[in-house]
Amino acid sequence: MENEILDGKFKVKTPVFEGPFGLLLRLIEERKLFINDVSLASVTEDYISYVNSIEDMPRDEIASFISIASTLILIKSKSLLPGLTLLEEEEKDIKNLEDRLKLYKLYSELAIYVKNNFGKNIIFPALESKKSVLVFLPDERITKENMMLLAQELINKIPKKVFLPKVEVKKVVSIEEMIDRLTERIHKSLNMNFKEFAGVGITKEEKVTVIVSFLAMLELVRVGVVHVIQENNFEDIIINKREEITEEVISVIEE
Amino acid sequence: MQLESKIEAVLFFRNESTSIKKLSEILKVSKEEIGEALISLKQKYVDRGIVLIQKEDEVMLGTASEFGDLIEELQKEELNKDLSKASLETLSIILYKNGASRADIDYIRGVNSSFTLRALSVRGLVEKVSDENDSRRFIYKPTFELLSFLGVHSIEELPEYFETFNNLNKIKENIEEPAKEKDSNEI
Amino acid sequence: MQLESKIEAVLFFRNESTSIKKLSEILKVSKEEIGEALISLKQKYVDRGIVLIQKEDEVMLGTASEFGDLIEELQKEELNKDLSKASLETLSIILYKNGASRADIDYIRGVNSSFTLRALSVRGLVEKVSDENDSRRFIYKPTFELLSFLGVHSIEELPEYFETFNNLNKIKENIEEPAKEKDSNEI
Repeated sequence: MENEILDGKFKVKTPVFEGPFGLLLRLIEERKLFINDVSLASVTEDYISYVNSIEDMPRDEIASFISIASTLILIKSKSLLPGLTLLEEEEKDIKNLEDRLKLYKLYSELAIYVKNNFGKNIIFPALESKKSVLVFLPDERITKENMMLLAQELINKIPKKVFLPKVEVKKVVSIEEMIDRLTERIHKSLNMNFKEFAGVGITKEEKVTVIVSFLAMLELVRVGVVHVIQENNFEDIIINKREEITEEVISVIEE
Repeated sequence: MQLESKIEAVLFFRNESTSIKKLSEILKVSKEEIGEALISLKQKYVDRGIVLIQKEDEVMLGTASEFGDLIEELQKEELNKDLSKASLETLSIILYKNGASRADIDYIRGVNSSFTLRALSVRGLVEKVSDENDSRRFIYKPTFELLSFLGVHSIEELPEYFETFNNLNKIKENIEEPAKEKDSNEI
Repeated sequence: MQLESKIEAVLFFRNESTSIKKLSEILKVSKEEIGEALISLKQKYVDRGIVLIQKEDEVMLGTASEFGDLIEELQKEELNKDLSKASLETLSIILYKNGASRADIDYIRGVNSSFTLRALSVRGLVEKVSDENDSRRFIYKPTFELLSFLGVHSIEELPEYFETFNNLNKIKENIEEPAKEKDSNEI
């Protein structure tokens, strides 16, 4: 069943337009993982580089992708840095993301039934009877003025072309801002200046590189390639062999 | 068995008197088979609210005559009911666009207008005609009676007609674009 | 006995969805009696050309879904059977939750659904109604048109309908409901 909706539509690396959950679900299912914090952390880089590669997408759509990206980065950072304390709101976002994704998966699978049955065996109502008595029964409210006012009211009621989802736009406006915010956020709680290590991002691409390098560095810390000393949560992190690390990290990113 | 049910479905849907010849064409069986099926169908309708009425070669479904009073009351009620705001809105679109398809009206109102159109037709305010350009489409037009009730000889005499007509026609373009973009990209 | 036939006559004549309340007013019997008569009427329609479809406390008559192809050929107006991926997702939420607010739908889909909802409303597949529990909120519900297009007599006939409730409860145990803020973008 699942393959039907996946087949053709969600092919790997195809720049198909889809919502953030469709993309996330695809990345997780490609890896044959269940939906949880571990699998979400493992698809974070792919998700971010996909979002970074999107062009020609309406602003409100991009906003919904970015809002999810920032939650993913938090999940990733948390999984790599157990010492990182999250705000209550951040914890809530993380917990909700998992649940929302499960709900999305459930409904997108049910959507297959809708797709398969829609228009297949239609139940038709009877046509309008043609023999009905021909009468003319107007209403005193049908006047030239009322008709004009109603038509003009309809014209004014028409929604404007672009809808901006208020909530999500308020949270994040661009991927640059999101990354700035998170960099600042993680930097503060770790008291570590990784700008020195990964360079200062100015353009959108550079900023994305900063965060991706940072995540990659943390990954290396986790697997023990790099030795990081952090005495206390809020003290400086001392990274050993800084020169070499930079090269290693760069080669990881390039892969 | 099956044939009776098929006839029943066809008659119910068409909701008008239908010849046995027409039924035999639609269902691709002989007129004799239709005739036999009609006999057993009639028996099924004994003591029901719907009856099968046959007049020579023509058949149709109707309400049982014993409920005549009930139906008459319903008919009166339908005609005396006040027109809803939705119906009046729909009527204003039909007037100011000088005839509109259901799809046009639905687009402008943002909701489906089947029932409101029906209420307007029943009262003789609008009439449904085939679109000259596309026979599969229907256009709802104001009736002559409606125009004379409004005291105009032609649609153009309605207040601010040309401006409103243009604005209504612009709406469709505005709404259609983003909706289409979404559909084609997401499939 | 008689009551069933009367209901049948009323539904056939009105040719539109009718609430149980309305039927009880027209026929001057209690809603419970109407409910019972509807159950036996439904049984009479087994293996026939006409079916009774029910949505919450509204009912209407239609042609049996197994003759869908046959009737479709008689249908002159063009039917739109295309649904975008966004529409499919939105419909499955509205169907399997039996009504959902725009905030619910946006929350589950992770994207803004305004345009999709408008397009579905225009096609008459969903309708916007006031929330019974909170009149400031709106809920999008499945329409008869949607059930008819899916060929089901009631929403419970959808595949996996009851199983979905169980699955949902499993997920819901620890879920945060979406912020209940007023839909400012509501159309």
